[in-house]
Amino acid sequence: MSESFEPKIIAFVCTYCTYTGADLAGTSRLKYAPNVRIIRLPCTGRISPMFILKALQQGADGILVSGCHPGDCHFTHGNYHARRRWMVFRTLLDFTGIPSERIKFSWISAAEGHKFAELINSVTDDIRKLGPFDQYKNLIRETEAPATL
Amino acid sequence: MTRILLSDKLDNCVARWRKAGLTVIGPVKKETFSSYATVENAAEFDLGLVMPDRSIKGLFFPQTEPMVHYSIKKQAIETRDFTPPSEKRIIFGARPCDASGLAIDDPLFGWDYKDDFWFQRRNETVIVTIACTKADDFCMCTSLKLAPDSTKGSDILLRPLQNNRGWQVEELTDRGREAFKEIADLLQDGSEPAAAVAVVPEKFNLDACVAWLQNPENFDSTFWKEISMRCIGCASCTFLCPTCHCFDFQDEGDTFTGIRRKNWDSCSFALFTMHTSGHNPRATQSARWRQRIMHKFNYFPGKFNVNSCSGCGRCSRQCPVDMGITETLQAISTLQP
Amino acid sequence: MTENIQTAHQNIYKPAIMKIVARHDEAPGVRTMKLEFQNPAEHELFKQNYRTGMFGLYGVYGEGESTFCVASPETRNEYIEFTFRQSGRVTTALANSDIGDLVTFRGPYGNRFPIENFYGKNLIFVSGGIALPPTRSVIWSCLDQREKFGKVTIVYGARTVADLVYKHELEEWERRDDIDLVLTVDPGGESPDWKHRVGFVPTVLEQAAPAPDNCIAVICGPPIMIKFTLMSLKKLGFDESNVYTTLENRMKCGVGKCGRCNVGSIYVCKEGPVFTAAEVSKMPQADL
Amino acid sequence: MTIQEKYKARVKELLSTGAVKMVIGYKPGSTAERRRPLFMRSPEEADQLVLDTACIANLAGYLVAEGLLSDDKRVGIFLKPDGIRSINILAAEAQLNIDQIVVLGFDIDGQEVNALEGESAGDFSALIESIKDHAPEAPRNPLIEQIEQMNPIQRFDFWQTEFSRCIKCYACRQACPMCYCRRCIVDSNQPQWINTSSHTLGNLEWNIIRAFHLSGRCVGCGNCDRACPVNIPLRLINARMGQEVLGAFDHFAGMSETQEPVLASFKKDDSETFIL
Repeated sequence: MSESFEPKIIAFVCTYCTYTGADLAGTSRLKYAPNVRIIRLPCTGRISPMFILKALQQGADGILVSGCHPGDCHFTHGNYHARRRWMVFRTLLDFTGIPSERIKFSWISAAEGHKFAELINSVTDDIRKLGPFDQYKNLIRETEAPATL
Repeated sequence: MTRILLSDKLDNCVARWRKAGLTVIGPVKKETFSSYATVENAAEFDLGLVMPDRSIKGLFFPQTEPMVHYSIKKQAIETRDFTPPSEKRIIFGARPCDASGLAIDDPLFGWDYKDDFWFQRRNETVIVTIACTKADDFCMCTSLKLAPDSTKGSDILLRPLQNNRGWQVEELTDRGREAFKEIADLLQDGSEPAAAVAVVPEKFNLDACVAWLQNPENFDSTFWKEISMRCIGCASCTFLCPTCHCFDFQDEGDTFTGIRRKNWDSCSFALFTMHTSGHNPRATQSARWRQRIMHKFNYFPGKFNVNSCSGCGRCSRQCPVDMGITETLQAISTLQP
Repeated sequence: MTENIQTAHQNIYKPAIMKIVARHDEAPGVRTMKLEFQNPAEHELFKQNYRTGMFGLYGVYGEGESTFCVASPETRNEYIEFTFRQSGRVTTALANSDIGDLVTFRGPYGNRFPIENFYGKNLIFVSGGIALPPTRSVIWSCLDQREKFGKVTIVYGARTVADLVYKHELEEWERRDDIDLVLTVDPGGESPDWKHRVGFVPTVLEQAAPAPDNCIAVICGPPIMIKFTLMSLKKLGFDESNVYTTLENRMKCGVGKCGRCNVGSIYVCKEGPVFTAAEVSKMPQADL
Repeated sequence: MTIQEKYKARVKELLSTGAVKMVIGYKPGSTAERRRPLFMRSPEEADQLVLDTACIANLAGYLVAEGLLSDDKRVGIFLKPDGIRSINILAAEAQLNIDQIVVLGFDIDGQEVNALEGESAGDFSALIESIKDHAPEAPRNPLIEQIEQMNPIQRFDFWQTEFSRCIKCYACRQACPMCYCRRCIVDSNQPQWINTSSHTLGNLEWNIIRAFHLSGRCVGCGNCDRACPVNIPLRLINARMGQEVLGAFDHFAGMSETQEPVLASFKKDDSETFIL
């Protein structure tokens, strides 16, 4: 089972750095795992925790959030705000039992095509090792049954 | 001479019912919270509660329930019905107020269009009610012209024996008789007297309240604003109420596949009646509280000839700001009609 | 009052699937759609039950349902037409649906206009803005059997010329000589080539001064327009019991169970949406 | 003179001189241990006032009720230190004008009720400062420790059991002075971010989002916890998030009316050990 398991990973990335970095990885013909679906946003500051919950709700096994390095934000400080938010949200998820290993955060600049490809590979490997997020998927499955109690 | 069910036979009864394919449900307390829940043996029951925190309503009208599964194909929409699951159930140890709550809502779910989600469960569930021998400050069934031993909505009524060893069995419906045939040999004849039912003082004069509510002039009374000023607009009263039946439809899923669900909704939410245009017929919390009281004691009886309240008192017991039907009706009964 | 109607389904909340066969932009954000049943049995039920004035719940799976009147008359029950303004989640999804797409319909629900009681009488229709659709189904019900009625007057107004809906039908009615059509737009809403009146509906209605004797009025519009139109009609000598209107409230179930559409003790979905002005004036006004 | 009598006299004075248009306080409830919010608009109504150890509800939420402060008149309100922090946050988030609030401060210390010095929110800054200083060594809820000892699977199960009871009555939201949004995120449906249904998934999403929105804003008054009709220990999550922002950003909610909201500000050297 775990051999054949291919995780579904959603990546929320900022368009100025990480997305361009992904582009660079592509144009440099770098090979990386195909498990990641990338969703491009104007800035990491736009990445609401709601997105992460929605991805989990739709059955994601892992989530990657990535944007410009501190100081490089196209909007000067969107990523600083995002950093605080992630810090808090990560603790919250951890406290409610959603393993923080499934939610990864990174800084990738437009020049870091290699880092992007490596990161995608390592994140995919990590999540693959963790296996499918069964606990959450059971909750999704349960929504088909009327509430009991 | 009456038929008697002894407490020490209860576990056998549960086993017998389960063997006959019935799901056995009863009051269960887990840590700080009690509700009607499925049990495997009689030891799980907590029959000493005044009443479970949650009413019985959710067993017939769940807080959220899938109705239709849809999947949108290129030129067709495929749907799959969630017909109410067929499941024979017996609820042991229901409270008379909870059981009457179900009977109160029957005509509502049945008028003109029959809601099978409700009725299938109603038809397949046997309700064994135990008369109350204790009550708390919030119980008010007597004020609603019901009683701690009313039979409304029950299939079997059990009256606790004075010596606390068991219950007198009063069979009320065929459905009840059918379920008790399974355990006929576990019952015995006896003449032990039944314990006195709980004393629930009458808290307000219902007729006076109804007369006041029916007077159209009182609709615009300042009373409503005064009484509901501290209402915070949550739905704990309506959701715990055994008779509140308002609901909402919600579609959950993505563009191609998902489920249309029926969810509890509450008249105390501001968005409940809000039009898309922004106009809200019940724009203030006082209008919403008025709607709740009027609906229960004026509109509903006008349609179905029965008050939409069974006097369980959960609304007052659980209110975060200590409001509730009791306080409002007590205040109304002092007013001139 | 309809008693014990059971739809073809066991699940009374399961809608019929409809195909969009035509759509027409009426005004900015306002669109009319023409729907056809996909299941003949459901269509048969609709034909048996639908009477002018009833409403339905139109929806898109995945988004939800919304309540609108059926804008097509009972005399044309091969299809369903309805008109809506794009404003919320469901109407946006409806607006994004194209010809050939499948949507849902649940209904018809509610009561009807007692059109046979209007036979032999003069009729005046008053409506404003996007409230023409409910009136329009009555208008066509009557025009399709024109000989049974006396004089027919239609007073219709909108904020601006662009906001008038059913423009092609307005032209058709204008050409007919058996209808008096009075069109108006609010002051400031007229275009340079506007040939009709300028002024608010109640004022224009008073100027048109229909005779109250042997006359039935059907009015529909935003609450403020209804209020002033009723005052004008009273001034003109109309009896409240000869004035009909349809109420719209937020609804979810349409069948008297979900508990949100009531005005006082009146469930709009079951006892309405068609009421006489006399009935409306007995309702608690604060709840409207 | 007991504190209750002292404050009753003060309320009467405030109302009879017209210094305030209303005072929000407590009156007896339906049982001996319950207290109800009381809205006093005339000196006579102040006769019902009670102030004792059962007055634990945070009344600050009533201040942002629609229209109450829109006429620029002043309103008096009985607040414990957590309530004072609440109005500081409300002011910092531009929900009310703090000059319109007359604070009748009190604190409950075991079986005793003590009056707090001062009547405007700013008078209590030293007090709040000292509460902040003592926050790190304040006893933590043992259940928080217990939850943190669990592995993620156990933690997930723990919260699922709790959240499965949720019926989405939104009593937590309505009772919370910080939940003043006219349209809550769960009521926004274009798009519908989180499920509105109260299946366990929807309940989990709702409780996570609410806890996130309260991170760095919750003052731990316990209104949500007490309001919950199904006894979900909401206080635990909020307290944990409070510890987090205090530890990570040295942020203690409700210090003053000018305090920057923690998630709307940043420092360039904020910790980022978790970022790859």
